Amino acid sequence: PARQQAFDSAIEAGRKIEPQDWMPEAYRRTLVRQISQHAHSEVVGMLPEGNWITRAPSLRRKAILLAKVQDEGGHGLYLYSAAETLGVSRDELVEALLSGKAKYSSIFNYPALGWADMGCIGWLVDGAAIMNQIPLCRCSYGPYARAMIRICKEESFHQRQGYELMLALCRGTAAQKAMAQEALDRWWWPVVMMFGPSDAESVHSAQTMKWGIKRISNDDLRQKFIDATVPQAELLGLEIPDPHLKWNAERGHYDHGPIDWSEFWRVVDGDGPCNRERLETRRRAHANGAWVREAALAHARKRARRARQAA
Amino acid sequence: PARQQAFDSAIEAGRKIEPQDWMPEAYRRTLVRQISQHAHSEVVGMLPEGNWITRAPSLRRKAILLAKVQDEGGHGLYLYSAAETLGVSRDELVEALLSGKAKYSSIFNYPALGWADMGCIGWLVDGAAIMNQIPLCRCSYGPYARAMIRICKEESFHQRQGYELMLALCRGTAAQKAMAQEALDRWWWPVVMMFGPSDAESVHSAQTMKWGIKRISNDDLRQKFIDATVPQAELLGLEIPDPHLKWNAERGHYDHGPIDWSEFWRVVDGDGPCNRERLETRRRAHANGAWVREAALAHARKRARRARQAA
Amino acid sequence: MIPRERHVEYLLRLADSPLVLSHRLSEWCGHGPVLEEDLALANIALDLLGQARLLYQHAAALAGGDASEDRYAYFRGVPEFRNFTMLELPNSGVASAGAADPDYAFTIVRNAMYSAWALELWERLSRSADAGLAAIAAKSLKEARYHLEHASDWTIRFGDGTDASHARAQRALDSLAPYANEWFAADALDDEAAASGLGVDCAALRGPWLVRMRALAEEATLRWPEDSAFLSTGKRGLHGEHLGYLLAEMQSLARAHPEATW
Amino acid sequence: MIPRERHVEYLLRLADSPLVLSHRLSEWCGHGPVLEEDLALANIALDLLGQARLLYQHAAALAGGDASEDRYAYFRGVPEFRNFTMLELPNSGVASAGAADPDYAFTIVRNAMYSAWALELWERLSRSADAGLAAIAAKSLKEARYHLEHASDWTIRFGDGTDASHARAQRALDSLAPYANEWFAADALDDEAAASGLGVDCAALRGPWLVRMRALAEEATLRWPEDSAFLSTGKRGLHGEHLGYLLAEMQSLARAHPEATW
Repeated sequence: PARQQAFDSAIEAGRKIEPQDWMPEAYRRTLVRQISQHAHSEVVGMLPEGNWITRAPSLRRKAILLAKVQDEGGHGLYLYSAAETLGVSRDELVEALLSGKAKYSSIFNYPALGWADMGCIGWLVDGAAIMNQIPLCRCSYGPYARAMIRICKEESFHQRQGYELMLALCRGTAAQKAMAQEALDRWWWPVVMMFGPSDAESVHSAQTMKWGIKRISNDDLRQKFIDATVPQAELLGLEIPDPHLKWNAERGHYDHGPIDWSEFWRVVDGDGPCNRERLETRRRAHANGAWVREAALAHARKRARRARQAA
Repeated sequence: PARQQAFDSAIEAGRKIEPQDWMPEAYRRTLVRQISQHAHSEVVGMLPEGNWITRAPSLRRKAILLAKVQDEGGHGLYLYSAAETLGVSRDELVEALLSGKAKYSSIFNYPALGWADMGCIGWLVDGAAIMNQIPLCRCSYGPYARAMIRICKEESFHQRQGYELMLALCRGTAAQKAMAQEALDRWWWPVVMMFGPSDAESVHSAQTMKWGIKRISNDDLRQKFIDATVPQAELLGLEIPDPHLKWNAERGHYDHGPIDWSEFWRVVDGDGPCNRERLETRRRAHANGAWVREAALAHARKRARRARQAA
Repeated sequence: MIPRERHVEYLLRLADSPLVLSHRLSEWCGHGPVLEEDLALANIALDLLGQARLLYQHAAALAGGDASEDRYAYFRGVPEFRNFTMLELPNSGVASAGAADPDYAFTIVRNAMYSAWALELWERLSRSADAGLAAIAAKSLKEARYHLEHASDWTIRFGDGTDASHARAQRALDSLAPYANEWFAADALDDEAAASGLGVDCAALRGPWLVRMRALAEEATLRWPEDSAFLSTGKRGLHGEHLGYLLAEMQSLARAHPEATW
Repeated sequence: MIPRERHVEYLLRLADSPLVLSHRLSEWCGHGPVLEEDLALANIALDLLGQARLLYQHAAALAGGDASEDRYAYFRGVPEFRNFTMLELPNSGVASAGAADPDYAFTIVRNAMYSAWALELWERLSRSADAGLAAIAAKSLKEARYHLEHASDWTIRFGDGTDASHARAQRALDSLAPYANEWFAADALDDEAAASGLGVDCAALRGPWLVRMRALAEEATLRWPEDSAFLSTGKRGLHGEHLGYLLAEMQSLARAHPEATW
């Protein structure tokens, strides 16, 4: 029909789709899934870092970390708002997270075990996230694209802070340097897996590419990330835990070793190191906060009633 | 009547009153008050020390402290049992504690702020308790006297352990010695007040002396405690925080400075440093444990029913 | 003029309270009742941390030697900390140490009490004879206004919300109020700081603070608690049992690597 | 023969688990549901602490140098600890760090699982080629029997008690079971220790453990959880986020005075 044609030509022409525009149901569903998954990732992602605020080793680092975790919560808020423009409520989205129906980025199912993890999360996790997200700034859905522009700016700030933290450790005492290497050893492969399964295996890729939601393939993004990161690790004097990693002059890219996809699927399927803990933490916070949300509602109703009576 | 005469002559002759014997209601009430107050003190007294189990600075000290706190719980149990022989249930006794109706020793309303507090509690608090309790081993009520014999044995063991802990600190580093002095500075006066108001002011003393429940006056016990403790402090090389403290050759006792009874009454009346915290902790533990106690009851009922049905 | 050593001690007394409260607020991060509140508390925690840092830096400049914000925060023990006892209480409320669910009513009412006090404090300190302190106070004053607004809004929602939230808010108010006595009980250092023009007459803050708090309680339909004879002593370094745990956690990493720069 | 260094590491693996569980149990002290249980948990904590001490002392004698029980307990960091991940979980259950009310069902079911495992372990280790270890195992075996009895009695009371207690016990069982996988997944050190006659074939413990646990679950009218692919790695030094907090608290005082004797 005409509506479908208008949509298709907007996509073709690179024009943004806005909330009031007609859109195919599958497009809408795909966006809700992806945006809410991203929002949930920001919220769950507050936990591993939040875990270190009270133990940050200097007040300056504590302030940086607090501000960063706060930014992540802020990203969660923009993204929930963007999802809401597609006709789902925050309650529904949160419910989907807590019931385990909705996913969030698997990377946050790994524990933050030391201070250097704060560096690795900024440098690598946020770095990988930016690689994934920069193309989304040109995504066909307007509210999502605009949210991503703002988020990417803040993420690249976090990425630089993370790298700077790693640099301070690597220039510090031997124990600090060892901390940095130990954290890199734990985070490297999970981060490399953040780009998702190989293009050949990826379920959603083809259609989302066509719709202008996704713009670059998983493997291409992964390669781009590795190419950018290897020299940074060298600058730090850290060793990336991949014995197969080496420059391929012919391809103009780094070759890397085989990825343990069984580990990837194990974590995605719920058996990663912290899946249970993260979900239970969100459930508990939500349950403990129920009386707070009810009080706010009850008070708002009382005020509204009083305002009506006064009128 | 004849029963009163039998009771009076038993007291006179120093024979024990046993649960099945007739006794005046006021005697019974006084014993319930005193025994349960003592039981509650043991239970609340687990908190300041329990507070340091997870931070004990050596595994040996951790084991000693755990065992000691366990002993205190055990004393609580004997004493609740002794009180129960007087016809009150544990539930009633616990209820009286949680509602604030029953008292416990004010000394446990002071916080345990450092490791040396574990030494001071053993050396001074348990030391003072023993002074109070040894005469109770000859108390006219049989079950109470027998419980006190057992408790006094364990308390004097704790007292020696506490002193030994202080000794280790005083022979240790300068920081350890300073810890010991700092703790003594905080605990001295509260411990001196543990013997209760001066004889002139003490409400219950005369009658309980007559009944053979109390046998030595508050001031006499306090003097005995101070006389015993001053040389121990000297041996440790610690200074007792009382500028008026000095040997009186004429009396054959140490004179001490004036006691701040306003502080004593403030703490007794509920405004000591930790009164609110201690009581709230007991209330919370009791509330959090409600489902456990209900489950045990429900299961016992189910088993009894099944046993009846099988019969 | 107040001697330098006591000048520094007065500044530490001002600094330790926001640091410790900031720590408690940051514990909510990721555990709040609704995402917006996670952000609000992180924001307030960040403001308080900022205040503490400025005060420590000012104190360190005055003290000289190897004094620094991090030495103050990470290498002093319990008896050296000078925060008010109320602020070290865990988010779960008034009880002996032991893990327990955090209580948002306790956090909110504590924030309301503290920020109303801080408002009065910073307003007066913005006229301190110590120009550095006066500048910090002027900045902190603006923050305290926002903190009080946030906490007041929620106190009213709780008090005038559901029966359950009203009960929680009243309970928080009753259990916290005695801990505020310390704020208004001047000791020798307070007197000396006030007399020298460095500090404030802390007893004088009580009147305006009470006016604010009673008005808030009334709007929230809460009963203002009766006065009590309780007097905590954290500002003199005599703390409750909670601060030891807080510092053990806060200082664990820094103390494991005393030579490190972060 | 196993090289001394790995002999010591195997002993530390055996020692760290009871130490960490002892710590968690001792946190109940003064906070238990009924006084008798405060005593019982303190008793079990004391037994486990005793086991850990004997194992550390044995390891220290073997390692020589400045090794000692206290150096092992107080001066190793998170990556050096070798306890099973399950045992470091807080008493409130499976969630990211953050204070929460302790859950007696979680504690009891964890004790049941661990002591049933320990029973199988100590029985076999009482025939270890390391005579010192065999003696410790024989002593620990008796304790594990009592611990299992205590935990089993309560598991049955909870499962076959009220609806609420049944739900709590089932929830505890479901959330804990995946963490037991680690106990039966041999790694190179386990294999080496078993082959040398020092240790046990840890996979072989699973059968008899499962028989015990399923029988207990049945008597408690609980559903035994399905197998999961979850595999924790604490025994290799890769822990969860809780151990850091636990050690920060446990080691705070000892580390503040590294030169002291207590």
